Amino acid sequence: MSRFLLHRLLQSLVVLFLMSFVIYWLMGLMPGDPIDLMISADPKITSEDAARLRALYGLDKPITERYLNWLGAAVGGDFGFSRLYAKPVPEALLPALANTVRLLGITLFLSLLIGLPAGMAAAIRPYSKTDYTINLLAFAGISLPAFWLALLLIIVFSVFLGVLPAGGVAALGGDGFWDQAKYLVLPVANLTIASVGGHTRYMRAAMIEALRQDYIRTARAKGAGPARVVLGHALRNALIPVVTIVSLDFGFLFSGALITETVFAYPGMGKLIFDAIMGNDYNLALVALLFVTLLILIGNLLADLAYAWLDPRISYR
Amino acid sequence: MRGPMADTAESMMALALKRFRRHRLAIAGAVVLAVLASLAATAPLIATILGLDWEAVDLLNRFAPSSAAHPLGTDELGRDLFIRLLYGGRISLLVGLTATVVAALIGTAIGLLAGFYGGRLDALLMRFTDSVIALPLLPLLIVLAAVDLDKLGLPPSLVQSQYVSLYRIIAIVALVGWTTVARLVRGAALTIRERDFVLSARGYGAGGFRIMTVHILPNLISPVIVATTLSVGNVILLESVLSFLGLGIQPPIPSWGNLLTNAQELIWTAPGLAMWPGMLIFITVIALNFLGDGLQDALDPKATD
Amino acid sequence: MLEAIETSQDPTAAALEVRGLEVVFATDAGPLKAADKVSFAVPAGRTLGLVGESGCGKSISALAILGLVPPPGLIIGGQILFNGDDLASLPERRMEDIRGARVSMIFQEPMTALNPVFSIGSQVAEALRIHRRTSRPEAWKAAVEMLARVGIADADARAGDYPHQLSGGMRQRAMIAMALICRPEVLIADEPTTALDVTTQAQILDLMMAMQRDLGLAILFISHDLGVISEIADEVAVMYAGAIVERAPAGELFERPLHPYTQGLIETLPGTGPRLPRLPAIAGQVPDLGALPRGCRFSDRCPLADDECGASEPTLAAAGERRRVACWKAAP
Amino acid sequence: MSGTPVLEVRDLCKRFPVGGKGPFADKSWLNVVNAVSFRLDKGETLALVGESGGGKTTLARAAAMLQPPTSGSVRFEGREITGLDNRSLKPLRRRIQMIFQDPYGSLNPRLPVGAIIAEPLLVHGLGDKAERRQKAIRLAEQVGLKAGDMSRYPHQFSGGQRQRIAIARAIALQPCLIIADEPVSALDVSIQGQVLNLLRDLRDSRGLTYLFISHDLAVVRHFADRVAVMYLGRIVETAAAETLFDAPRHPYTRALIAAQPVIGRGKRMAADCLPGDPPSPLDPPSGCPFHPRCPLAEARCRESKPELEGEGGHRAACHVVNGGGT
Repeated sequence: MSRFLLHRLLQSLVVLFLMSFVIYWLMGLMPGDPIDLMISADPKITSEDAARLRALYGLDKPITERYLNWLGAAVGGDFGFSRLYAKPVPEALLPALANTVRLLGITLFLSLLIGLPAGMAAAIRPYSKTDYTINLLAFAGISLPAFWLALLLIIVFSVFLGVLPAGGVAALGGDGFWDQAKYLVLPVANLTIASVGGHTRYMRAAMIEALRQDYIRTARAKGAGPARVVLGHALRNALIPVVTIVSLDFGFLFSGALITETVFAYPGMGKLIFDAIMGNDYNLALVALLFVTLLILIGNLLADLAYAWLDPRISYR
Repeated sequence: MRGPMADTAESMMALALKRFRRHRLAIAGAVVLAVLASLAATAPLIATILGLDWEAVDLLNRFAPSSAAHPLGTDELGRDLFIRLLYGGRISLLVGLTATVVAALIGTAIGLLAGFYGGRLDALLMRFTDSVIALPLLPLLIVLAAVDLDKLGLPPSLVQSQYVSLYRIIAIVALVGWTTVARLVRGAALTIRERDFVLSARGYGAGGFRIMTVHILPNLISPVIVATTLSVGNVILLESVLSFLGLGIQPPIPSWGNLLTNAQELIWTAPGLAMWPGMLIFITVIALNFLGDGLQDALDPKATD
Repeated sequence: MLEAIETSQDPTAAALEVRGLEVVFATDAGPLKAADKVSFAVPAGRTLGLVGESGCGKSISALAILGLVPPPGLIIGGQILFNGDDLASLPERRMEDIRGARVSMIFQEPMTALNPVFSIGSQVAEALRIHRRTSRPEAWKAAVEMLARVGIADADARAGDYPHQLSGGMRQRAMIAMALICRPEVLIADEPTTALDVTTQAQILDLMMAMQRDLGLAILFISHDLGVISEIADEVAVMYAGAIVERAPAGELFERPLHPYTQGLIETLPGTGPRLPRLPAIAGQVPDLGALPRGCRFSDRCPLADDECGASEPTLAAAGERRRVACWKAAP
Repeated sequence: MSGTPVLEVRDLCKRFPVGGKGPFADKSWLNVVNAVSFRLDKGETLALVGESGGGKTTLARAAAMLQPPTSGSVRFEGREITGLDNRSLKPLRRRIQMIFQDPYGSLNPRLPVGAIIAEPLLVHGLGDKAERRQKAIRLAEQVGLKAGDMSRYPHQFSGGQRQRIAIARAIALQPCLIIADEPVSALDVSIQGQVLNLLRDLRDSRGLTYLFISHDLAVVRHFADRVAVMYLGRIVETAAAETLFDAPRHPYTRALIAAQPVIGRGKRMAADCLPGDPPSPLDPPSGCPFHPRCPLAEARCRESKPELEGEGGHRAACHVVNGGGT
């Protein structure tokens, strides 16, 4: 088991390393560089000044060298300074991270809480009315553009009904649970609707597959009733592929979070990355992107462990 | 027990068609898509007939309600919404289809090579695919969409072209969208290459290329078709979200996504503007999903009847 | 917790009797009769061998007994008499009480028939937990005992193993332990040794015979392998294309088969006699249930067939004291 | 021993790596075929028998150059073929063909029967399209199919007919050696005889040599000239078919024959069947690999591996039956 973990950790590190280089390189291709920005901010800077500044910041060096310098600093704990927030990058990042973890955590919990039983209910009688209805709703959820849904939610609950805020989070010291929670209701609802359809469909497919296996017939031949057959014999087998797909979906979930956060002006990692890219804050964007990648990789790793726990045939020696 | 079709002269296609026809939602999806596609294709013709122009600004007639002259009303610049939606549909469908087909081709090639040759090549390609899957897709697309094409050294004629945003979005979606098909094809190829008919083809001396194209590819084409159909919907969603965020198709070219950008800004003054573009995206994507689901049932060899 | 019980019953009294069973599959091409008026009886302590080729309806008939015919299959006629009840018309809840407790079943492929994510001990114990509401530790203890009894060495430790950790023979032993732990009266074995090697097959056949002696089991043994049937069955029923074409005590059937199909089957097998340059083969293909010939269902492949055979279908009629055959041409 | 054997295998070994993936996983080796030697003369049928895991299929595939052996030599018509690359193998492949067990898996479901039979001709560039078509029809008729079947697809045929299609494809290139891996065991009982007869007719009319793999001793007894019994990757006994069945020497062969169910022998009497399961090839027993299950095992069986010995073409690998000093 520990060997497998070691192997996967190493693999994740390689991914992270390659990712950091690619993003660093892409950031270099963004319109404008820091010096251009300074020039536009201060017209007194001459072209000689600019060249000197470029040399000072190392911007005249080849990309690999600049990357290695950055990497060295990052490994040493120096992630640079965020222009947009006028703070060191980690300080800008951490509050956003907390907000996103809260949003995604609640969403994932709700989505699985609704999606897995719904998928199971659909799978028990495929092509029945229940299945048909659940399927229809699941497809609607998958097909709804998340940003449009967000607009609709705002129109209904903020513009017309005026019961929920259209965006933001509670001001610091906003008193009481509801003050905090009401800013979460619409984003969580939006993201949950966007992801629950997928979870329902995965569960339905995995459950149908599990229910047509030979061991189900064995369980019935043993005298097991429908509840025991479904919950005792099929469910655990069905969860094995579902765990994998759900974990592969973490990246997708985060993409949904970016949209939701942007539309609802919810200050999480997604909005932060979007703002950082749009605002030419490349230090922040780079680190934030890597951080999100790291989170997804950790999620995948946890799923691998869950997989091994569910399926005795897998032994990560 | 022996199936009922074991000795009848029904071909596999006919059987698949029969199963597909039973799938009413898939039929509905196909019909809706056909209608949308023909409306989009004939948009210029419809514009001429109705005497409308997708670019014509009419500042005296902003936020007009639906009328005989403007079936769905006008936007904040007094442009006709209906005809802009049709033109937007052309773009969205075109991007969705092209990007998906390119992505499917890349994915099939990668998956086929990995699955057929196996070993180190497989390990390398699949680690690469897994890594791409693990990436946070949308933020990365935003980075790619924000890249300054001048710095990539592309010819200025291309960079300054009106349609560069179109090419760019097709390219970047294809660049990240191939992974599903690649994994699918690789998995199927791994299984098929162990089948006895492939072994027997190697036994009579068929080469790698022939085995891949004649013996493996035709046997995994159905899941690829299904996955591709389903992913057209995803690509349309991606395009619209990028356009919505201002990074995809650039105005004045309309797309369903960037039509919604304006709508968001005007959400307090004209909430109705958000209705139609989103509705069209939704209908298109759900139709594609139904179609894909129907195809899956029809083409699935494990289907119960 | 299982001890031998004396088999004092009258050997002719059936533990299980199937009368005129009809199972139909609704397909696009119309209804297919997978079992056409199938009748047989299995006395306690005896083995009935049901033999036939793939798709002849033998497995479907067996599944019908336990009410496990997969959709779109449906029992449309006949009776399944067990202990005074007609299983064909029993509600599902009461069938659940019978399955695994009084009538058990084992299957061909023990790898797929066992749930991969549970230990074999817990799968064996489960039957007790369902039917006897035994406590978990007690059920486990009984399961270990049962596993030891079916010949799994070191059962205490192996009970914690998962199916993939066992050999094919061990898995089939675990299946048998699972089927017998509630001491059923009837065991239905659907090709239980087909997936096994011959030496393992011999072990499993011996085990089944030993368990039959100990528990007084009535066994319905389904196989396509005439050799296996010949070695285990007391009576044999031969199925062809959905119907039983011949029924006889095993010795008589193999010594003097009456139906031309049975004769062909026995002759076409390379035996222990002198080597022949060519095997006497049955012509033609196994028919599709959707496209049976008119009249006798074997008439298109039968060397004896004439116009009469193509005109009307023979029924299973008495041909001697304990024999029945469905053939116009069979000399009694 | 006349002339050059069609196939001569010497000390053939094949092992596969097993264990997890990645640089930190434990790896071990599965020795599936272990120092096997045999020869096969023109027109002869040699059967490989034994239980699953005995290495029959792997041996056949190594002999057919579908999986290169780990070590050892395979000579085809006198020519060493191990180590040849695909290009040099291609002309040889015309002379060796395989037939597989599962007629559902051995035909490409997306090709019509005519194309399946003509494929080998196409791959070797023999004839033009019309000639290949003519040839395919002739081959189909030769195995008992109809010319009208050529445009139908494999799923429209029954198992026996599919096996005929596979046989037609195998003889399309006029091979001299056919390696048949359990060619009748997936077929219905009433169809097995037909296919065995067809294989025998082809042997007589075309002078084919067969390497015939089967677990069914009755079929082997009927069909083979010589038999080699495999256990755990080794040949433990080889003899002319009649000799082997009439006077088996190796205890494993005897157990195998005793375990084979026989029609009309009456209800089986309890148990003198072989105890235990075949051991894992990952962790084979010391000495004679059969000793843990062997009724005759002695102390020396645990310690040293017996050699395949004997006279008159009847050889067995067993310390006890081969006698010799204790």
